[in-house]
Amino acid sequence: MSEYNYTLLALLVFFLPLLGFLVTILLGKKFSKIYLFEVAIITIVLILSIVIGFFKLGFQVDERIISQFTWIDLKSAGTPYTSFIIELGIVLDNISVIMLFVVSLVSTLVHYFSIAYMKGDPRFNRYFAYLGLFTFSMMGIVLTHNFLMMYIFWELVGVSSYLLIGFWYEKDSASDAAKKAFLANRVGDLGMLAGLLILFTTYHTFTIDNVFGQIALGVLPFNSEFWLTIMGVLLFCGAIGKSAQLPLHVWLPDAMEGPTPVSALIHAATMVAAGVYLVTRIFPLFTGDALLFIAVVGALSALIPATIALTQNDIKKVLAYSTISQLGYMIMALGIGSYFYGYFHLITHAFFKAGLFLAAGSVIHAMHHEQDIQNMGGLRKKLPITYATFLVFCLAISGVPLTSGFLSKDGILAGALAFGSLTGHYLITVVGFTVAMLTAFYMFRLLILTFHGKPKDKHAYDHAHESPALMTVPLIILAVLSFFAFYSFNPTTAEKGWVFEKWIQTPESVVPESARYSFMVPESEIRDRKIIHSETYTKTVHDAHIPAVILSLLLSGFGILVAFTIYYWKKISADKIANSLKPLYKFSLNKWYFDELYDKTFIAFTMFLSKILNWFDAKIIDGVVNGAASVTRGFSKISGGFDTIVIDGFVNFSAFFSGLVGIVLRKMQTGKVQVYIVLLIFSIVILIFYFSR
Amino acid sequence: MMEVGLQHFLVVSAILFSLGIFGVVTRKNAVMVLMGIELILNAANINFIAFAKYGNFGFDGQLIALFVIVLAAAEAAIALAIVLNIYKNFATVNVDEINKLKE
Amino acid sequence: MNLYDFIFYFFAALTIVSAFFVVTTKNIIYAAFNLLLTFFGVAGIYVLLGADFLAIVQLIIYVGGILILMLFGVMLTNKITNVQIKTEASFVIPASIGVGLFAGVLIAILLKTEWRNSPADIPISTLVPIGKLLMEEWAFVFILLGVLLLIALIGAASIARKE
Amino acid sequence: MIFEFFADLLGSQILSAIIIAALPLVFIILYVLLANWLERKVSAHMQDRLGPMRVGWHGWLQPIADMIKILQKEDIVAKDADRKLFSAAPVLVFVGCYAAFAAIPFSSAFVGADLELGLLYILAVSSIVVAGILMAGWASNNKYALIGAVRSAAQIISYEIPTVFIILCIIIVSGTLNLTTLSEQQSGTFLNWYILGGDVEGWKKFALIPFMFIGFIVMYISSVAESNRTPFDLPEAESELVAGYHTEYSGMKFAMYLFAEYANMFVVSALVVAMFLGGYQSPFGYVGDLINVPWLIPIEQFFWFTVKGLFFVFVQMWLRWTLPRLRVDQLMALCWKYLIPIAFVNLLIISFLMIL
Repeated sequence: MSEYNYTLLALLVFFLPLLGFLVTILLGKKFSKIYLFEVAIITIVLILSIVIGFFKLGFQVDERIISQFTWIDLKSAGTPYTSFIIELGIVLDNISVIMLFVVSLVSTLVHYFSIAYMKGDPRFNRYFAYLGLFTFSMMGIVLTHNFLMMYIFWELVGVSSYLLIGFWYEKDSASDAAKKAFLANRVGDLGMLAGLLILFTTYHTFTIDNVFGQIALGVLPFNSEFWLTIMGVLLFCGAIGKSAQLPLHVWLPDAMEGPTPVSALIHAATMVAAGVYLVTRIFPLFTGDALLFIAVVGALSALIPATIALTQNDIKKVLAYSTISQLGYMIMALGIGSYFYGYFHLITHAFFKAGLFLAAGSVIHAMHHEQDIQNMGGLRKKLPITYATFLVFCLAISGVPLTSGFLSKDGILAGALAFGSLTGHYLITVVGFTVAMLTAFYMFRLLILTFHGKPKDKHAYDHAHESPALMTVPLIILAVLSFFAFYSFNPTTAEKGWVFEKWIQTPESVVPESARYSFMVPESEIRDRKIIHSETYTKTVHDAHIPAVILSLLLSGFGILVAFTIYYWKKISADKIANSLKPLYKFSLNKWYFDELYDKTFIAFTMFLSKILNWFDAKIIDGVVNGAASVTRGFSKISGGFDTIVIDGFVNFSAFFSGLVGIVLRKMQTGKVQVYIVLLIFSIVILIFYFSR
Repeated sequence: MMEVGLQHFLVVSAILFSLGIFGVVTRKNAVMVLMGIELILNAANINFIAFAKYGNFGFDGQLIALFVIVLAAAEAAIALAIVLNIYKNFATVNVDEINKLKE
Repeated sequence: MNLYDFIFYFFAALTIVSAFFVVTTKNIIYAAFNLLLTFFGVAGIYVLLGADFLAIVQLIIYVGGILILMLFGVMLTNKITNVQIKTEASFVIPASIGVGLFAGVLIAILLKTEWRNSPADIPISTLVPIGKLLMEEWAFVFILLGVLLLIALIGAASIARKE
Repeated sequence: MIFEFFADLLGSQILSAIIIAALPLVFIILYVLLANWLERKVSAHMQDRLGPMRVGWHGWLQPIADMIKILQKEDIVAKDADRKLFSAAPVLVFVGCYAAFAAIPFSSAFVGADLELGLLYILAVSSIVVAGILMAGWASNNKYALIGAVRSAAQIISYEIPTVFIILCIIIVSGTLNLTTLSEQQSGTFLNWYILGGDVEGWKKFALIPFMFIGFIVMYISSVAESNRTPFDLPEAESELVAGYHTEYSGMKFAMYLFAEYANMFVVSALVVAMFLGGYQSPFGYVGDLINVPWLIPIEQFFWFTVKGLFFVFVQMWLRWTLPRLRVDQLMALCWKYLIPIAFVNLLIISFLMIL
């Protein structure tokens, strides 16, 4: 396919969800079935993105297809700079094409799932409209080739997330959670905005490629590598907010107040992955220090939520913390320079985590909106398909061989091991392996408490039944996608798979070599586009692979074993452990007191500030406003008089006139198309004769 | 009589077109109207292909004709479905008797 | 008059005469079968114009698809037992005058205009160039048409379905 | 090839064109006589009967006797039938089948029209048959005939879809629609037949074999359905519809339907043979090559093609006396729920294999 066709298809994929949103939201009140339009649109979008992916990845792997146009050209406005152009455009390269597929697939499955899950909701159509809006904004983030559109769609994603979390706004908890998510994201976005300001004042362009090009030429903000680092970290702040990294992770668990399919789509598979996607997009501009910062943030976000997830009892909360932890993994992988595995984990995680949430949705649906796992148990027999798929997802997220999670997680751990041995930051390695164990433990705790053992709530258990096919089929599709075969022929490593070999290459860093990680500088004699790591690094990663596999298998096996010992065979009492480690247990159960901390510090300060501002508002601003209002009232009286006499008279006359004409013309409208055609033919003939003279 | 060239084909298509319009205008049965439309589309196709050959425009004319055929197929399917539905509701397919909207 | 001309006049006559019957006959079934001849004649004209693939497509889609669909439409909308397939015509006189004038004007214009006339060398089979164009330059239209056809299919099925 | 031969011999292109057009007619007549006799014999032997035994040795002259009888019959047209269409319908049906013979490559020297679009051409002209059948059903003014015709049309159109999918598979593998080229690509031994992966190189050849088999089976099933033979003979199901769309026909018009049906059986078998089983190519090699007599080769090829074609005609007869008739809903379910998805997935897999 030619570039032109790619562009057209990509634009369709981009704007069709917007059309779906507009139609569904505008006609939602009139037609109760209009949501089917949105579902149809999203299915078409999925088909088109498969088409794009097929042609791009099958035939034009090495091309980057960029189509852009100049939106604003400030050179003509007389600014002193030589170039001051803001371009808008889209880019289709391998990572965006794959992401396009992931987003549209998960979105489509969630649409279909929601038809069954949300059945009977009074605002059914509006829900689908919001899903369309979200898909549109996510497509924007994926396809954009510049920071400006990235920021715009970043905010749009935030809005649609806000709308969906607070979808059941009658519940106070839901509307509070929506506000919290919005505000927490604002904090991160503030950092991103600051980063963008630095970037724009330095480079006078938003186009990502141009920025990279200028950095490679040695143009640095304020001429110092330090500010480049700061700029990178500030841009990364956006990712901290959106991907719910520490310390802004507090919004994600609360966001579980939204409908469960929404959690699957937004808060597991796609939107929270936007942060990771941002980091992969702008990976080349991070200096070594910035990357180290990213790695540390990622490692902390992987560890702390994992410890919290150990003790939570709400099925969705556990999954939410697990999501933060896995996102931390990806961020950490990118931070330690393991670019491919960070992105790869994003894909695999998108599928199995979306699956986990949908399966949880299926359980919740079956249990009539009961979310506490202490009241579940024994559901295995009642929900066989949900159980089987849930098991597959658990195996995948724990990194058991033959699953996709194994491939990606192992790559990350091997990278972490290599990173530790090359730079001495062994703490990150240790965190990586610890989290692998914790993950296996809490996922299997969740699985066992939900599906095994004796039912605790007899009544709910008796009424539980397997969900309809609209809900189970998406689960099965996602479960199938959680196996290794879709990513690599070899079940032990992704390195020989097509994804790694052909599709995704680590982009070369553009920052000055002195500012990079030492191992990210290729040897001078072999400067090839494809070789961007030093030889030592490649060798170390290769050597680290086998120990990492063994160690991670041992650790996750241990985690699973412990989970079984405690919750399945009940050899050790969970309460006893909790009692003996009471402070730690309390700490974890209360989520490390993050919310309370923020309450006492930031929120208290903000409340104080707002009280002062309130006083200012009421006394001074209002006085000015009231004065202005009375002036306006006087003026409007005069103009009202003019209106009734002059304007109205004119309007009435024209209405009378058109009525007169209408009475005459109505005689000609017989309502038969054929009469019109005869008239048309006659008039065409007359016109031809008239003009031929 | 001159050798067959572009204008012969154009005249054939013009006549076919006029006949199609005549069919659309005079027939009362909806299926017959549809047939008239098919004649019009065929006339247009002849023009496309004739110009593609005699104007030496490459194969784009043939492709457009191909797309027209595809659209005609879609149109016929939808139109006949509508005709069947009309028949179910009004028990007639005469286009001038279906004038509920007029009232 | 060489063979090419002879074949052209044959197909042109077939097309126009049968099309004339299509629009004038009172019997829908006759009209439909005359339409078959028209399509056949048009396919012949396509072959003469060097568009063999289109001729085949014309046969497959029009004769094998659309015409059969129309026959089904006729047979299903007239109760099978009573052969009441005669239909009346309306506005015959104004329509004949209008269409006659229109055709005259149209033909006059077509004959008077100086068209660009440089006949192309069309290869024996147009299949390969058409296929290449479809997959490269027109790929977008091609995919959209596929989607459109799918939508039309589903739409037709859901319109005609019994509630 | 054969066109040049006759043109040289007679010195006239028009004459030789007419002769070539007539040759398949000769073939059809001989073949129908043989097939008619074969059908009776096969059915008889399958039911442990003897079949016609009186006229000639084992009744081999029976079809000729029948032909003479049928020529003598009165040509009845029912009072309320639509005369014009009633007479035109059998012609249209026969023309559809006969036109298909133009593109069938009997041997490398004997192919009526060596069309680039041969495969599609055969599909296109066989759609004329559908119109003819509908015409017959309508013109008879008989409920049974009309129901039979409508069923037949629906059946033929539905089963055209899997056929087209399988043809697409073959196009993807071979890269041509020309039946002669298709046969030439399968020259050599039977290992080069497309059912065994054709002339594709390397491991793909072996990977293709199962899918080619599936394609072959689907193609054969749908072609049997397209020629309205048992178990898909709903349109002329004797026990339900008397004789379907040709209930009202008699005499020569009936004979034309008979001819058309048998000709159609051979056309679909020939299509399957040309696509999957090497066309006119010999499975082992040619005697002509062995004893160095080049003019023998086309004759051998004609022999092989006829034998393969007749074998599949025989299989159709075999099926007729082995399988019970399907119900209408089963027929449609078989097509839309099984054959089309299978053919489609087959197409996807084959195209994937070919781009790898």
